[in-house]
Amino acid sequence: MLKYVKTLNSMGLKARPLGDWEFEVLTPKERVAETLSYLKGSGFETFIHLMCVDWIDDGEFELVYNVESYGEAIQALVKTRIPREKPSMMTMMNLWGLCQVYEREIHEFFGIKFEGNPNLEQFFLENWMDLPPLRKDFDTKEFSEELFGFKEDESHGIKAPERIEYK
Amino acid sequence: MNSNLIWLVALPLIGSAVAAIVVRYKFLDRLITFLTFATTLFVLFSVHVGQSYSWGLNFLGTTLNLTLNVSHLSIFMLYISIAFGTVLTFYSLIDHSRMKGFLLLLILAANNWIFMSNDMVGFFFAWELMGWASVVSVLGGREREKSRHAALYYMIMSVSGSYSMFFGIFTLWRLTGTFSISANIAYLSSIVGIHPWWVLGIVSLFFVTFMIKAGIFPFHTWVPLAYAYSPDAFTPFLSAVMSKYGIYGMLLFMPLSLMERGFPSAFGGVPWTNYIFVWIGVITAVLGTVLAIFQDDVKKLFAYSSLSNLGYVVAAIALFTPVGITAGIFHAFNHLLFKGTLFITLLAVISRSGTSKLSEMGGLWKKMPITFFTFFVGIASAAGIPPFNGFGSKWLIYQAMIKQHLPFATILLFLASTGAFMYLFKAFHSIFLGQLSHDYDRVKEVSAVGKITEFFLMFAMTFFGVQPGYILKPIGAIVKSMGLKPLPVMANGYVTGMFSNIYVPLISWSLAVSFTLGFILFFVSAKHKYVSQENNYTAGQIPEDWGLTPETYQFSWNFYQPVEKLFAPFFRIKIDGFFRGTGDWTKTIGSAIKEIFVGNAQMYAFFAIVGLIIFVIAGWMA
Amino acid sequence: MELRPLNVSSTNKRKRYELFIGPNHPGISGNFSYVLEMEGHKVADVTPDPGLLHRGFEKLMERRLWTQNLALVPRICVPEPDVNEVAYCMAIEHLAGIEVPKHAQYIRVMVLELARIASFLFGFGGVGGTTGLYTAPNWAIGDRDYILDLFEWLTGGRVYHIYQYPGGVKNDIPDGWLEKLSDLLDYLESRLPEYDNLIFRNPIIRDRLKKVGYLSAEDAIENGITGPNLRASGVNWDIRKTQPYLVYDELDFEVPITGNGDSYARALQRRLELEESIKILRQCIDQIPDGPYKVKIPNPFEFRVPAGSYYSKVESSRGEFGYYVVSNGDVKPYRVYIRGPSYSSGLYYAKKAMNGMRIEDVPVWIHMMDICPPDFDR
Amino acid sequence: MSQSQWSELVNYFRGRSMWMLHYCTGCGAIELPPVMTSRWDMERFGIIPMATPRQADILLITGYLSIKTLKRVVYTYDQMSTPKWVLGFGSCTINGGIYWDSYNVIDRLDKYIPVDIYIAGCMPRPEAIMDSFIKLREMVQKGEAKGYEKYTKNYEWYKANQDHVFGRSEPVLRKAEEVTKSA
Amino acid sequence: MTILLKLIQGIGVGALSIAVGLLFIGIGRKITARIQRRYGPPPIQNFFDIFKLLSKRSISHGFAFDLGLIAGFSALLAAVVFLPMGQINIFPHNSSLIMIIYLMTMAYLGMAMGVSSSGNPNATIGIARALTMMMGYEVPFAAVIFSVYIFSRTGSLANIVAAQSGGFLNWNLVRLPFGFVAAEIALQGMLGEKPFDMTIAPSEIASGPMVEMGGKYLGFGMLQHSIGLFIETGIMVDLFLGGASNIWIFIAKQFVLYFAALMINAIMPRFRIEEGVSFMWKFPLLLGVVQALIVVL
Repeated sequence: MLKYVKTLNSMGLKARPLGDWEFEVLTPKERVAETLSYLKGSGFETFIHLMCVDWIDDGEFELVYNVESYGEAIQALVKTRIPREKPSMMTMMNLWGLCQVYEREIHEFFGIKFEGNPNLEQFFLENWMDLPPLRKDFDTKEFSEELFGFKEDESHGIKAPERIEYK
Repeated sequence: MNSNLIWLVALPLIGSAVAAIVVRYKFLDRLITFLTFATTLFVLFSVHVGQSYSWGLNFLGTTLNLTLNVSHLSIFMLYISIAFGTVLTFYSLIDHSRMKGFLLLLILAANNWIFMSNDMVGFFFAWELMGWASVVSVLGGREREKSRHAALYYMIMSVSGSYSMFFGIFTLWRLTGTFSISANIAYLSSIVGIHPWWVLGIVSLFFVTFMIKAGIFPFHTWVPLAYAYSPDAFTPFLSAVMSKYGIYGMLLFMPLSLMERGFPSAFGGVPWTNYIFVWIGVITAVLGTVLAIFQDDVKKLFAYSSLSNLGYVVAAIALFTPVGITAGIFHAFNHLLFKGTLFITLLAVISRSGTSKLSEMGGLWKKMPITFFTFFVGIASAAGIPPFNGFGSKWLIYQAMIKQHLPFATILLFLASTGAFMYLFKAFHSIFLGQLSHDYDRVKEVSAVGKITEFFLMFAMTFFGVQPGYILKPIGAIVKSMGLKPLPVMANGYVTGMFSNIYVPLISWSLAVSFTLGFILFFVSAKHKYVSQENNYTAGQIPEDWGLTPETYQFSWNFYQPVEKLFAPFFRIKIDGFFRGTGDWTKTIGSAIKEIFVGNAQMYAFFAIVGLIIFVIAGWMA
Repeated sequence: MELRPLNVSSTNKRKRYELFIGPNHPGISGNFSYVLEMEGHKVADVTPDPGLLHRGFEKLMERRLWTQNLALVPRICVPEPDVNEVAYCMAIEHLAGIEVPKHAQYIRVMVLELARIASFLFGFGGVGGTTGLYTAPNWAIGDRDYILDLFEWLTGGRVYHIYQYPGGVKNDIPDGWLEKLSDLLDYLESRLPEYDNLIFRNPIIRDRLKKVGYLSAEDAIENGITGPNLRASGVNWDIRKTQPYLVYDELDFEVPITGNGDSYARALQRRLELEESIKILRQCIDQIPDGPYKVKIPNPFEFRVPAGSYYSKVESSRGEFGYYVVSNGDVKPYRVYIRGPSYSSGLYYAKKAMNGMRIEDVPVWIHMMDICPPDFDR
Repeated sequence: MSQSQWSELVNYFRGRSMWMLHYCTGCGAIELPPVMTSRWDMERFGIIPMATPRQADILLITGYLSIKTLKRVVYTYDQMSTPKWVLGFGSCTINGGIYWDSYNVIDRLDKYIPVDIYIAGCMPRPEAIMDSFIKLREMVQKGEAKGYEKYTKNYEWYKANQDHVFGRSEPVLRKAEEVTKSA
Repeated sequence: MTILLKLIQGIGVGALSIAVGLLFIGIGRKITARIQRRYGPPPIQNFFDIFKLLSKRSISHGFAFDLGLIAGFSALLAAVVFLPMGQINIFPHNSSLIMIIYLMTMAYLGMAMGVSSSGNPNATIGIARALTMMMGYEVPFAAVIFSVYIFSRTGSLANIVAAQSGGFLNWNLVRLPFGFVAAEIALQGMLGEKPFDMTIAPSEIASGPMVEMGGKYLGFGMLQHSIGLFIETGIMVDLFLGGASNIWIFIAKQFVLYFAALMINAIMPRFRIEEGVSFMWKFPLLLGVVQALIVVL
């Protein structure tokens, strides 16, 4: 594992081990494809997942590509940050076809556009018109109350339960 | 006194001439055709068995006696063919396909002549007339290019059949010096004990012709093409009536029982020549069924179905036992009735939907309910379901086969029969059931004329199913005239075969009672409400979300895909080898004589020359 | 060789129709839907329609305390909920630097392996249900219930246990539980030959399952297939062996590799792994050390996990179950991402695999791939 | 036989033969296999799973309903023929349960379709499910389970609630402009 | 008077066949449940089901849908009166086996017409499979029938029964053992039991033909199934088990056959359709052909 960390560092990327069998690589947006294709070329053939973190205070989205090498039993988390305003990213479908689905999901839940991905239609949700739900500024409780809200209603007579909000 | 026989031939010829003059006025053409058919039928009522008429013809110094003779078989065939023709022409009064009435009348003239002729010259001439008229009729199909190809192929087959028959006639004439059919058959049966192979050879020449006309394996290849691409209004006649000429010819030679005396028996007391012929019938039946199962063009599907049914007929008559002959002729009649009906309803369906592809139709029953029920009765008959007419003959055929202890042939026929169920239901489902496409929103039921015809045909199929005695009686006379003992049949349909008895009306009564009970139970049960076809089980998904239309919720393409694998060897031989081979062969020949074909006179000249060469060779050999 | 009937013309307008497998369909595993575009009896195109079970777990977890989420996570994969709890706790423990006592680790292994057996028995039911051998699910699910009884004794819940806790487990093994477990393992072992006779030696099952949905090793790696399905394709990869967590490195077990890559291999793979799980459980019963079953963690309202991120994963009965946990040092997780093993196979690979498949093989494929919709719907 | 006696007889048979729809809407479905199979065997009571809504009498809502599923459940419920009954499984159908604040899970089932019996718990144990079947049978035999009649009577109210959830045409929260901005 | 008597007899036989068929299925459910280690429903559960179905409201897709299902039920009702069962033999001179088989075929055609007029592809696939399977099992069954015909020199069931009178050794089961095995396998296909139940494979095509059937339509389907069960096992009893001297023995013999089918049903998964057909055309057909050869030679 250390050898990959070293190589990636020498490529000018920030890499460090996270645990016994995983390490992270921080790359700028432009170098993600390069990093991933390097990793794929050196045995990281399985694409595990692509996920997104909404760092709302920094005004950035963090994309995490997780790839795994079965040969050496190590896992690499390639992380990149993109600005939160009009977020867009290039697709990695040419490396792993699997990315198509993950990118579609992230587009749905975070509103990030993936250039080159042919199908970014709604996938898990239906008829969704609000903010992408997994963004930090989307308030699910408010949404739920607005849409499904317990208006106490006499015909049924069931009172809404007390709700406790933890700080 | 016997001039009515002449009128049977002359009337259609006159009608044909008149129709040819007014061929531009479609309705007039159709009307004259119908009237001629009706008049001919009327004339036929005055004809009775035993009438004959002959006149001498001086030809190249020799006198040719042209003889017309009415036998039991003739009159039966005449009745069923002319009656069906009348119904068909009545139905097609309002039809819009490119069928020409005068051609149909020419065929009618030939038809009557063939069934009555007792001399080979007349027979041959009528045969040729029928052949050429039908070839030209096939030309008028919906798809011009394809129907031209089909007509060409049919013509080649038909002409080769004619040569074969011509060769046979010539040989017989050289041997006996007479053209009389009865005299020649008597001669043949007198020498069959001495020269069995000779007789077999001569008879084979005739049988090739008949097999081609009836579309029996291995001469079945023209059938699907000609049926599928002929004018929709002509196909019913082609399938119902014209395929029976071959059967008639075979029956003509069957009474010889020449094989029985000349050749040893195979299994079950059947002479081995007949045994082979039984198997040819069985193969035809199975082949037709298997190929029909996988068709997407509905006319082709029913063309193969005709093939299969004629296979049944041939297998039955080849047994040459009373049950066999009865069953064979009965099935020929039933086939005429139900296949004619099916093609007539197809005529309605195709002219309204504009396609003959099964996968493009569907759900038409709501638009054409009467046609739907006619078709339903038709396929029920074709599948041999009591109380409709196909049941009796199929049942008799099984009896006949088992009686001769031919279990394997019977098993294969049974396979063909269950296979028939498959393709019949496929056609039924794909045309009438399933989802109704929005393309057919404007489709209307047939006109009043059509409705009358359809009701009549439904009635006929049910009537002859419930009361088969009315048709088994004349068949009994035919069987008797062939020198066999007819089956004990009562007019009300009590049939006794060797193996089991059957009282057909009883089945109908039982069905009537049980249907009444079924309806009572249905209506005393809780209420139902009618919903549209869009409201359908879609596993919980909402159809609109997925853009579901009737077209994309209708399954009729590759209906029997899984069993294709089972019949793969069958296809590999039949399709890849023989069929494609013949297809290519036709194409090459076709392109070669396309020019000749365009100019009719040249074509005749060409074939006349070829014929002459064969004539000379034949004469030299004899 | 593709056999074509006589008169197939390419101009045919209407060859295709739609068929819906799910959500309300006996052939689908859970609330999920494949919309098949069919040509005859064959599938020409597939559109998966997920999200019917989408509950927004990842959003909800951001709103709850670290330990409150323990009630939420098991609901992500219903047939085998414990992997969620363990993976989630492992991520927290790694970030917070908590060392779990050996005793607790053994308990975790036992829970995991029991859950795995339960899940495999459920899978036998899948084999039977899709092929019409209804005796198999009746037997297998009946036997699975004995395991659920043990779970109930141990954790208080039949299906959702909510038993793991950062730093250990919620309570210790009750007296007599291990003996009962040992009896159960004997019973299960005695049942295995009957399952073999009923399912795996059945010639029709073999015909139905063999050559259905063949998946080569390369394709499996490329398409992110994990777990028993990957091993059924011949790749020797089991997280318990290659990247051992808990105490798997102290236990002696084999990882069977069937390697034919078809549905039968996948079924057989599960059957063989079931035996290994029984072996692991036996060793756990023998080797389990005494000691505390948990280390104390602070009051949940004050429990703050240091900032950082970690991807923890567990080998579930379907494959790699991963939790990517991001903390910003608060009492609540900043972001939790759940990687379900069915994601790649159910949503992406299905499109490739089902192409050209016959309709009767579709449910077989779905159940042999063990596609569990809640784990990708989340 | 008088009208009421007849309907009593009918109700008796209906109670003895209730077919459920094979539709796993949520995680409660995991307890259905044990109920169906050898340990609890609901076929004892004449309850068997059926494949399509046309054939079924009972619709089991096995747990939470996402918006997407609700739409399909309503469609399925409409396809079922009367008499039909709905069983709500678990706390999720009662008040949203553990998903009370989720953006995609409805909070109360009986706003959208009538529920004849709720089963409490998360998830309800098989015994509870069996008990609910017996309760339902008793209700049916007494002629008390009339949820479907309530539905037809108050169809407008139900329809409005349903459309409010899955027929919406504009964003629920007033942040729509941000959606357009970010897209 | 005779007609009225026959009519009453016929209706009685129809009711009997329904009752026996439903009871068989009910007992079958119980037995299957026991094999599956379950308690199982009461044996009369099917009567509850039928009653409920007939009293439940339903939807229809038009008149063809109604007619098809009525035809499916009624044609079998019409066929059952021709079946000789013990001393009950309403039309002793009219029991041609082929006629009964073709009458049953009408029921299948009616059923097929009804369900495919609903326009659901699941139903249509089911029908396509049913017809294909029919081709599969009818061929070996035909082989057996024709062997029996030739062997007994009669095609009437009543006469076939009469030919077997005089003790166990005269039964066709003993005399035509290969034929019996072939017919037994074909019977499994006819009854639609596993491994030949691909027509209604629920997990593949959501119960196939029954997809759109609810309420009384499903009730008619069940009635049809129960009469069909009665006729098919009855034909087998007449063909091979020497008929019976009275109706109770007849029913007992039928149940023995149904029980064997159930046992196979409980431990077998279903074939793919073409595998089912090719199985039918291999083993049973071979046996049937061997039997026919033995009989003919």
